[in-house]
Amino acid sequence: MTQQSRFAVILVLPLAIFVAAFFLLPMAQLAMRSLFSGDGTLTYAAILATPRYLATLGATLGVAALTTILTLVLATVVALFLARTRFPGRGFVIALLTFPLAFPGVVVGFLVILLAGRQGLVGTVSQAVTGEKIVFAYSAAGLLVGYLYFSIPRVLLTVMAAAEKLDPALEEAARSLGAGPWRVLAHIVLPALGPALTASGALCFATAMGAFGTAFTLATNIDVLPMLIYTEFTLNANVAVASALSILLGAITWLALTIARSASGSGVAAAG
Amino acid sequence: MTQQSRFAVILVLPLAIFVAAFFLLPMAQLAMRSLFSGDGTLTYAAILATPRYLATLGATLGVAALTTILTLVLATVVALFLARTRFPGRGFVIALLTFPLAFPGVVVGFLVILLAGRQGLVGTVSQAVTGEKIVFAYSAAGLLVGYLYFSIPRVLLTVMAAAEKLDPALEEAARSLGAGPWRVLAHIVLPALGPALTASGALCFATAMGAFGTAFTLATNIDVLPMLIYTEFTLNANVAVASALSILLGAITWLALTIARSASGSGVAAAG
Amino acid sequence: MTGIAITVEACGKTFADGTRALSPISFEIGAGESIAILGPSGCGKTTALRIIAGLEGPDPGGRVLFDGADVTPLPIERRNVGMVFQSYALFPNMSVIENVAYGLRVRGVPRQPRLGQAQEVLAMMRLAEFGGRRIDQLSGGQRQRVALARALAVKPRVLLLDEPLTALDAALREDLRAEIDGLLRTLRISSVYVTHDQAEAMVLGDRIIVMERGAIAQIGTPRDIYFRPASRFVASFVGTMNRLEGAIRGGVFETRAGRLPVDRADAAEAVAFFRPEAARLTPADGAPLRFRVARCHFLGAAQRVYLDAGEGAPALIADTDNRRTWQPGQETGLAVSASDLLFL
Amino acid sequence: MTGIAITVEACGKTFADGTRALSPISFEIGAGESIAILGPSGCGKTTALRIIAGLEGPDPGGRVLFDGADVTPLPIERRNVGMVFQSYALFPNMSVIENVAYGLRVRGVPRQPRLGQAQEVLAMMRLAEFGGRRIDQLSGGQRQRVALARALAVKPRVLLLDEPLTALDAALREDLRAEIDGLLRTLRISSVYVTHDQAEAMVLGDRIIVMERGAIAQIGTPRDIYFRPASRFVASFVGTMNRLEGAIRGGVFETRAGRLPVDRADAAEAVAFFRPEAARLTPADGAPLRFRVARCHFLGAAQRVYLDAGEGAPALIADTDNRRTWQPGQETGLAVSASDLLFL
Repeated sequence: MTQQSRFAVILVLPLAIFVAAFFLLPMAQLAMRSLFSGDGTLTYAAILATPRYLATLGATLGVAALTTILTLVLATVVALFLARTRFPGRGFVIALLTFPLAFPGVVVGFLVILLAGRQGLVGTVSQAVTGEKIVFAYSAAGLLVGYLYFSIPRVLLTVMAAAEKLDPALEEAARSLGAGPWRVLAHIVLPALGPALTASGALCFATAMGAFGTAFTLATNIDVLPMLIYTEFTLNANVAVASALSILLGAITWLALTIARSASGSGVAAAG
Repeated sequence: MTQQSRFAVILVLPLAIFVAAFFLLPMAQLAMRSLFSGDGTLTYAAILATPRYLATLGATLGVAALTTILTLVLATVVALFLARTRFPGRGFVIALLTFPLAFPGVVVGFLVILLAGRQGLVGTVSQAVTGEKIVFAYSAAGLLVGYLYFSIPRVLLTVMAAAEKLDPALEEAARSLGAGPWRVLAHIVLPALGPALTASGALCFATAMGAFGTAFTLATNIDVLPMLIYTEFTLNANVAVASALSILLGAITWLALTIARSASGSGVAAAG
Repeated sequence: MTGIAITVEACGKTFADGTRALSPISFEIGAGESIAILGPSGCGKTTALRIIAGLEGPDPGGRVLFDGADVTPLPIERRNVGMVFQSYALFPNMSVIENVAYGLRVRGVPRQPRLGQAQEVLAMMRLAEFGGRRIDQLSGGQRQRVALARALAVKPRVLLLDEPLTALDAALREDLRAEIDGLLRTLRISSVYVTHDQAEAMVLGDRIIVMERGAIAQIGTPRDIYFRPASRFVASFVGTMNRLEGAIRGGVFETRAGRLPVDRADAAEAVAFFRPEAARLTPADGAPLRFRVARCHFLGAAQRVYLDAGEGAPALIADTDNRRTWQPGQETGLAVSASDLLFL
Repeated sequence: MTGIAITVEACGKTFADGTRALSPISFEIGAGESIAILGPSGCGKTTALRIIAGLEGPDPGGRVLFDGADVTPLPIERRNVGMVFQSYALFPNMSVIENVAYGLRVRGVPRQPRLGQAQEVLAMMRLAEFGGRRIDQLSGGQRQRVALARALAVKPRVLLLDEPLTALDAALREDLRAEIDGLLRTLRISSVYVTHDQAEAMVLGDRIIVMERGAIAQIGTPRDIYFRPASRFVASFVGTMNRLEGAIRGGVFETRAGRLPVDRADAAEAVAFFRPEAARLTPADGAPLRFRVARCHFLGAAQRVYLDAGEGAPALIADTDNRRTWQPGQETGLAVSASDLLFL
């Protein structure tokens, strides 16, 4: 054992230095910069006193929460169906449903514009049918659709894997005790999927909180937190506010990831 | 069984319509728009004939590949160390190492600027020590550091989980047959981690290919594919090229994700 | 909780892909009787149980009757059967007592009375103090006892057990086997117990149904099955069986190792089967059959002596008491009573 | 491949957190001897094996000698021992033959000769045609035979087996137990076999070391251990043991159920132990001990009769032949020879 340990220490020593320098120093810097604004007031207090910042925070949390709820509902229904039924072309359907995973946020934003933008599919069809052109790509609805686009496949895969791991005897036992399909779903299946739903839901929330590419591409008329950070830092050179907002966003996401990790016991991450 | 199936069909029918409309139509649209450019030539041929596009593609692939290799090496060493040794504060070290997961790409870009930007830590220290100010945040190196920042924690968690699941008897068996620590590492441990390394490496590559926020924030002097797509679509209104590049990026990422999925057997996704 | 009679009539099962899991089989279970269905994996024993339970429907033409009433079209949730699974199948999101009370909850029994009834059943299974535990705080044996309590709490018409002891280790398996035995004897509930373990089938079945490749090989009491197996399959699947080849001429069974008197007609090729405990080792001189000892395993309570039956033939096994010692290579006589020889 | 003698001298083990896994123990293993270390989980048997292997170092003062040479400071990779694990521990990234040849590869044997030697060992284990298979294409029994082949391919000085059969199911366990027995007898290699299963220890150990809570409870041949257990722990851990309480007065053991003549000094409180196969059931009239039958389990080859020993006392067990039937409630006599009674 001691020999193995010595071996491990030799391997890891250079890493310790790297980690300290590259991982921790910038985070410490970020925390320090976030404390005081240019005019000397506490930045966090300043943020809470500025309606524009608060509105952005609220909008981001709202869109992320709504995305999470809708994703969980839709993905769970589809996942349960796909986990339980075998039909020709099932593999192809799963491949199509999970294909959006391959598109980064920018392309997803682009897809939303193709769907619901000024020359989009929804607009064309709605104009032909009702005479009125429906365009929602640049609104909160567009952002929501974009977030659903990359959230649903992730949650779908997680919940499907969990549903396939469920012991079928659990449902059979409940049925033998007299429970019909809806009761089995409510009392047995959904509670058993609980950890998977919590984990993928929290992950979905964290991803939606941090998504930048989609929002940026849609140039939406609602502002979200990552865009605000970008604007404050790059355009307004307001490092203190950008730092404080980053810490705030990091803390919220970190909380969601912690929930996800403790529910699933495995490694999960925010949006890249 | 038939009763269960009927129940499942009722649940899923509304979903089929949603899926067709919101998932598949925009992707089909994207594929169609990508075929011909405004001047009537095949867009893919046009892309291959344009040096700027090719250079961007090459740079993106290069940065993503380099990120993957460096991440795998660094994360594997740290993961093996953390999986094998128990010391006070181990949990805290893991928490610190995985904290960057909570930051979206924009904040990671911001961290890289704090580290290696014009007023960054590296610059300040290097100026004090050598008289020369080292600034690499806006170069390919800065991008690489940013990508490492969010790649290492992900791979670290995956490899650590895999290393902890390794049967210690495997190593003991190899040692009983006469293998010393380096042979055990090369012949037994690394091959056993193979699927985890492949899966997390492919995922790391896919994430780096699609990362937008970091590159955008760094306003780096090397162009990456998601930024090119954004520029062509939003600023140049070149829908055909943007579509073709999206399909190209999607195909590469999809391939990487497929590798990751078949190696790990679970759900994995690109950058949000 | 007295049981009902169950009739299985021509129940076969062919799956959607055309595989036949079960040829049409028929049998009856008397009210209060314990039936063990015994067979190797893939013999259709679990499919038979699932058809009785209502988890699978039989192929057209098959019927399941509970006390004479046709229940074939009823799904399991309307048959009032108690089921116990190999994997325990306890609901992880409920406490022990909530698991046991779940059947009563589905039946609309209010909270207080249902918890009271569940507590009674737990007490009967000697689990009275475990009601508040989470499932993952229980050992395997305790889990299966909770599963039994849960199945019994709804006063089912029949108790169906699908390899309930297979996931447990040997010592625990024996304890719980005795416990289930006591339970079935006390409650006199009709039960069907599926297993691949002959000791379980022997102890728990009033009668045993031995199955082989989707069909019934034999139905009978444990003694019938052990002493009068209907086929070579039953003979070798239930207990250990020795096999001796030879020919019968004039009331004498002639083998490579010697001659035994038998009461059977002449046959050029005959195969005799006998149990290890029916083989008596005697001095070699003057013995009807003579062998060399291949090896001897001292097992504590008994010894198992392996006799060399010649090139290519499996060793014969004789179980003897634990006192005398046997050396490999030593010559020994072997005697088997004519009544202990089975020609199958 | 003749084995070496192994001496374990005052080897104890205290872990970093202060837990004592092993009190200092000493024993010798003769060249070519098979030793079984038997005990319940947590008794320190695996720790003892790992100290012999070199996977753990003993606490200061402890020494391990191979043929008289001190190997205590050598790590396992320099001790040339063969190890077989409960989990098989086959390398999943190598084929069957590559697994078997791995020890030779580490020793620098060139590819062709090492594959040749590995093939020979595979053939010895009747696995000749499995060399090209992937590990996940093998059954559990085949995997453990490959693990044995891998350990033997390097011609180790001693073979160390850590519960190698525990992960297998009952029937396979018995087959492989016989196979390991044959292998140890043929190769005459020194071996240490750790197990919690007394049947394995009996069959495979020339001598058995019974361990209890980090210490040695008894060392002896299987017959010593079974017939002359050194303590109540050994008596009840190895085989089934009945327990009868009473008092000895004037050469008579007086119990609630009757009186037995014994050859011992008077004692106000005495506990007699006897084996189920030493209990003879006799007609109740005139029998020294009388009981009521609680239940009788027909097990095929034998019957196990449980006798009611009165309120709160565990039932006494008598193993009898499989012919006579016993009814619950029936009265029976019980006879035990004085020589079969153990007072511990």
